[in-house]
Amino acid sequence: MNKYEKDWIDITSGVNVRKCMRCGKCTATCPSFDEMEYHPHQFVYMVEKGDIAPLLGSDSLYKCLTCFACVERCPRGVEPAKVVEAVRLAAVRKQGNNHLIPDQIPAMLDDDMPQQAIVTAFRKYTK
Amino acid sequence: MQVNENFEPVIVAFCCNWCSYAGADLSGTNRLNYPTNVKIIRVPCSCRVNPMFILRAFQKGADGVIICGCHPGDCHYTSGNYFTRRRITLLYSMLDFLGIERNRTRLEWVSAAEGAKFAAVMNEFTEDVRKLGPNRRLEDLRCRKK
Amino acid sequence: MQKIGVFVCHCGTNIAATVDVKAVAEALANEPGVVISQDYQYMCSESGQDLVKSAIKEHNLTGVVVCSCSPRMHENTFRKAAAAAGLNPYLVEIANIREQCSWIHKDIASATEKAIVLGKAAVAKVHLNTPLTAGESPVVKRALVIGGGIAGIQTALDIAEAGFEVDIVEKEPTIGGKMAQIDKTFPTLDCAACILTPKMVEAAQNEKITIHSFSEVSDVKGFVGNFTVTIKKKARYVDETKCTGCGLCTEKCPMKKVPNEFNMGLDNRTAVYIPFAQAVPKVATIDPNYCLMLKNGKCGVCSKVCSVGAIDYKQTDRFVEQKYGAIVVATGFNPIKLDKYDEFAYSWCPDVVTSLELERLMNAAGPNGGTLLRPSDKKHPHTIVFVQCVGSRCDDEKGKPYCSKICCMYTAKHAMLIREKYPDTEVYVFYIDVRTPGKNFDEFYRRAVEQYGVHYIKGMVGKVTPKADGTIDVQASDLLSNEQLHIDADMVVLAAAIEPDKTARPLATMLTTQMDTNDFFTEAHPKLRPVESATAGIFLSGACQGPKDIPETVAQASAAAAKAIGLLCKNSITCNPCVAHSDELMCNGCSSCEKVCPYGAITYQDKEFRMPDRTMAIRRVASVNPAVCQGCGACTVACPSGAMDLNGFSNSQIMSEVDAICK
Amino acid sequence: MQEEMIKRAKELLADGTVNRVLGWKKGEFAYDSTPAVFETAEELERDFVCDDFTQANLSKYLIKESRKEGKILAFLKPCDTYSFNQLLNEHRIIRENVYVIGIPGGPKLDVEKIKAKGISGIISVKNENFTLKIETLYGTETMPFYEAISEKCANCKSKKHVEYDELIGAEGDVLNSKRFDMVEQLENMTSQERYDFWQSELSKCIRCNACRNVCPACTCENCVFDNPKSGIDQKAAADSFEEKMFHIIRAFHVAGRCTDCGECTRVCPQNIPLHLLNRKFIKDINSLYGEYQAGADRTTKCPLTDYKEDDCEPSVVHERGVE
Repeated sequence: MNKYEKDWIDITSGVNVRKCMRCGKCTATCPSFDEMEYHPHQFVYMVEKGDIAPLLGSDSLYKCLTCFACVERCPRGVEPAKVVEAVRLAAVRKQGNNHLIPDQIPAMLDDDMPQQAIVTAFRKYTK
Repeated sequence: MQVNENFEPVIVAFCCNWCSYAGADLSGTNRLNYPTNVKIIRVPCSCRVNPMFILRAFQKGADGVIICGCHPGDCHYTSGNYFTRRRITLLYSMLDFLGIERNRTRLEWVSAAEGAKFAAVMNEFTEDVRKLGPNRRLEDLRCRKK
Repeated sequence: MQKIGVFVCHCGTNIAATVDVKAVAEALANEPGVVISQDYQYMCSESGQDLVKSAIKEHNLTGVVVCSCSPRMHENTFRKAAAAAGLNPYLVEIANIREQCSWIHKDIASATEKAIVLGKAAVAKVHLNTPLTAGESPVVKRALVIGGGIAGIQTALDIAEAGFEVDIVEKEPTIGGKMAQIDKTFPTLDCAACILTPKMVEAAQNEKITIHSFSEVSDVKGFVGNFTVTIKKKARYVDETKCTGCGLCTEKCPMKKVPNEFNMGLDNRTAVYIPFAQAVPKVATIDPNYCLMLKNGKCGVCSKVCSVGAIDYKQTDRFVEQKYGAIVVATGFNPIKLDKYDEFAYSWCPDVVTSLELERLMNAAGPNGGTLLRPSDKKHPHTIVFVQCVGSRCDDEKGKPYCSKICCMYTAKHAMLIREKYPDTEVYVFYIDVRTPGKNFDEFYRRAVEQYGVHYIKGMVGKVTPKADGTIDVQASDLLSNEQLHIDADMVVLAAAIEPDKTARPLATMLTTQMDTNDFFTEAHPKLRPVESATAGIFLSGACQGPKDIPETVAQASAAAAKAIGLLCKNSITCNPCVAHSDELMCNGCSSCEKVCPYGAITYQDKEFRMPDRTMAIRRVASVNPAVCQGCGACTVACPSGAMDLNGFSNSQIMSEVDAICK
Repeated sequence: MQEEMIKRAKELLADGTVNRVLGWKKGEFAYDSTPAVFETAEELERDFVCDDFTQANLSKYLIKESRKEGKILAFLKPCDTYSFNQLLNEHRIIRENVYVIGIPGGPKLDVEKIKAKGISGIISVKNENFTLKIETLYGTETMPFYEAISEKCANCKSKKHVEYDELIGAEGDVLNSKRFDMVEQLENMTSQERYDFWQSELSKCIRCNACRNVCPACTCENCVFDNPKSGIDQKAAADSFEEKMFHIIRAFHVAGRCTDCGECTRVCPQNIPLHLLNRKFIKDINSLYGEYQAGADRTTKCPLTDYKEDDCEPSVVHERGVE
């Protein structure tokens, strides 16, 4: 396990993952659940264990809408969305540039995509 | 600074009756050694220790002053050591502000079961003060021993 | 002129092997005021004590220093010996030359030197010792129990059983508390009313017990053994002595749309009401917020139908003053408000209920007569979802940081009762952990799963959405199978966290007892004194001290009663004489000392003084109640003028020790 | 301003609201206005003054004055109202017997700073467009107004009145002062440098007790230093230990109660920066136990008679800054 990577995520997210009591309310509340391979509670748990590599390679990073429902509802104030965001940033930095360029996005749009997701995508995928 | 090997510091320890004094007794019962330099004064609670007493000790020739009380939350009088902690933190900070060596003062939480900790703390503190040498910055010259 | 005797103990070889006791005795003989300095094999033995006693008599000693083992060991022995010889016991000081000298040092020369210094410090201190007398204060043989729930009732019954008068103060019109609202009790599933109501009746009939229902404590003065309490008896507009509890007024009252608090607002009551059939005292109460007569002066039906003339619209709050020796706090708990948990739709969906509401829905005396029906359309629910830990185990901003302790068990109980009565109903319980420490508790929970087929799912509900067709979409996680579930439920039951009653905080201020940040009363010691508060004479019973189930509450209630009885049995209390006292001439009346006193031992009064300029002035000065003060000394340092000092550990005594050590 | 104050004071005397007025009167020199009690309109007309030199904090006088017969009118500057409030918190002033009129604060002038420019024989000082016109026995001198501002006004913490019955002039705000800069500078020195600094400052002390007598927090009926029973009584400092002892104990006794009014430094004839000791305590309290301003309100608990279960340990003292 990469200690440096875990520390980096702890610092960038500003989240103390050890506060998690494993209730799963974040996952229960997540609107993107079906899209995700790893769910919010898994992000928190895997970061706590330092098991970050699978997360970095997963598509789940980009499925999070950053709607903050999990942050709002977590009884322990763990803020899972911030953990996801930090892992995503770690992945982006690893690649050395943006994961996606804005021009690519219109082609990916479809009618079912929530408005929020589009805004989030613009916010996330460009610097 | 030159360390005087023959320097024997005078150390005053204020111990609360319920935890630290009992902890000191326990280190005796367990025959755990600490230097004779340490002389203990029994007070009902660490919150009984008035800053006047600490200054008085330095005035009369003490080289180090240590206060020992129950661990926070365990005070026999429920809240005494919380007051101690604030008062003594501020006092020590003030002494430091006036340029008094910070290692001459110390506050430790020692429970009635921590005989070993009491001895270890006293050993360590005595050595710290020994390294500093005699108290010159907060002494009363009229009280200096020959 | 001081005449001090010094007695150096060998303790066999315990001291004598590393400390030259003869040298110590000789050195201390030269200290000022010392008239006799002796050493002896075993000072604590009979003959050793005789040595001290005879020296006191022979030399007319004014102070005694014993250089021996720790004062924690034999201080009392030597104090008694001194007292037997006619010397005030507080004129004895111990120099600890065993635990803190001979046992820790090996070098005889330096150990002896240290022993002499310790002896000198004790001699210096004893010069300034003053004779102290342990005061006594009488004990009023009557107890007050605040709160008439199961905790208060049990405590009161136990104290009354021991033969002491007890008053119960209950803020509601009836005693019984939360337990009266509960349907069945875990883990035996017996009916709460069947076991509680006989106790309520017993309390009412016990001639030692006085029940002040619909009353509150409005003021507490005094201290252990001698509290003076003012009880506010709220106006109930019905003469308690005349009302027979026939209930005719409640039938005839035209104002029938008052939310019924006993049924958690799930149905209505009248403006004049008796909370429930088995209420004690069974006396009607008029709710002034709804009564048409009290609001508009037009009605008076109850007064007309009452055959005994008990209705009195002119009644006002009355205040009763009573003296007590002991006070037991049993203010209990309440479920928290759930307004801020939007995700559970509690505020706007009637079919999302709390567990206490479910108790009423299932109770035979409840709004539906014991048939479980949805509040919204009175239909039978086929799928019920239970959500655990709502507001418990949360971050401070999100709820309560503690585990409410009772929810796991009552939820298992509810699930089991529902499955037993309505086998066609599916029950889902979403849990984070199932906590069942208690006798027969885990067996009970396993029975719910294994015999009754309750679906326990490890996970949490994220969102509850009432749908147009009347069902409720429950979106939740199943952590073990890593799934997100959607359940179409008919009812959702929330296990709301419990919190101390709102009246507890102002009460704690009146009683000068301590509370934690969650407003639970703090016990004097978490392990060894769990039913006493740090303030002498105040005891804790039931959930006001922390979340508790019924068996635990009753156990603690009896324990609190035992402690209270122990106090009431005494005719007087001996006080520790090493207490603080204030020099009124120096006191500024600034209240610093009062703020740090954990016992509320310090009070202020305005006194007239002759000032240095020969004028008379009224000044605010502190005085310490020696019966309440425990002698910690926090006030002595808080006092800027040095007016506050501590007997037995005075400023000058401690400084004389400092001087002797540093010399 | 002065005229308005005299007018209002006369009204309140005339309608019987108060029977005395606490303010300042002209001294022998233009710059030594001193606190005074006025009983008649004539006295007010003749002696009452409020100008650039009326610095003295009047709140402490109210301890005695509020215990006398009848109500007294007191003119309090913003900083004085903090002391007033703190004394109310300590039950030292009887509020009903005081009628407080809040008046705008400084900046007030420190005559020592004018004298330091080599200006002597001062007859009058006038502020004309932030230039001081100083008439002296030897002619007229000028200097910038801001160079003569007293220490306590230069680091003013608040221009807001926290307690009053009525106001004259506009109400101000709590300011963002740089009052802790000097404390921080000292903290960043080495232990030896700090020791040398204080050794040279405190050795100037002549134990005149002016700091104690003017301090609105030092209001003890009987000061420990005057009380033989306290064990630390002393009349004059016999050696450097006693100099330090006096000032440490004094600072400790007012810790958590000191409103930082700056009177101690203002009155010190030896110009010892005594306020730094108090500010050190205030700074520590703010950083360790949360922002606290003594006298700011009537409800917040004094940090030394309060605690939190998770307060820092005294080891923070040993771990921070420079040894």
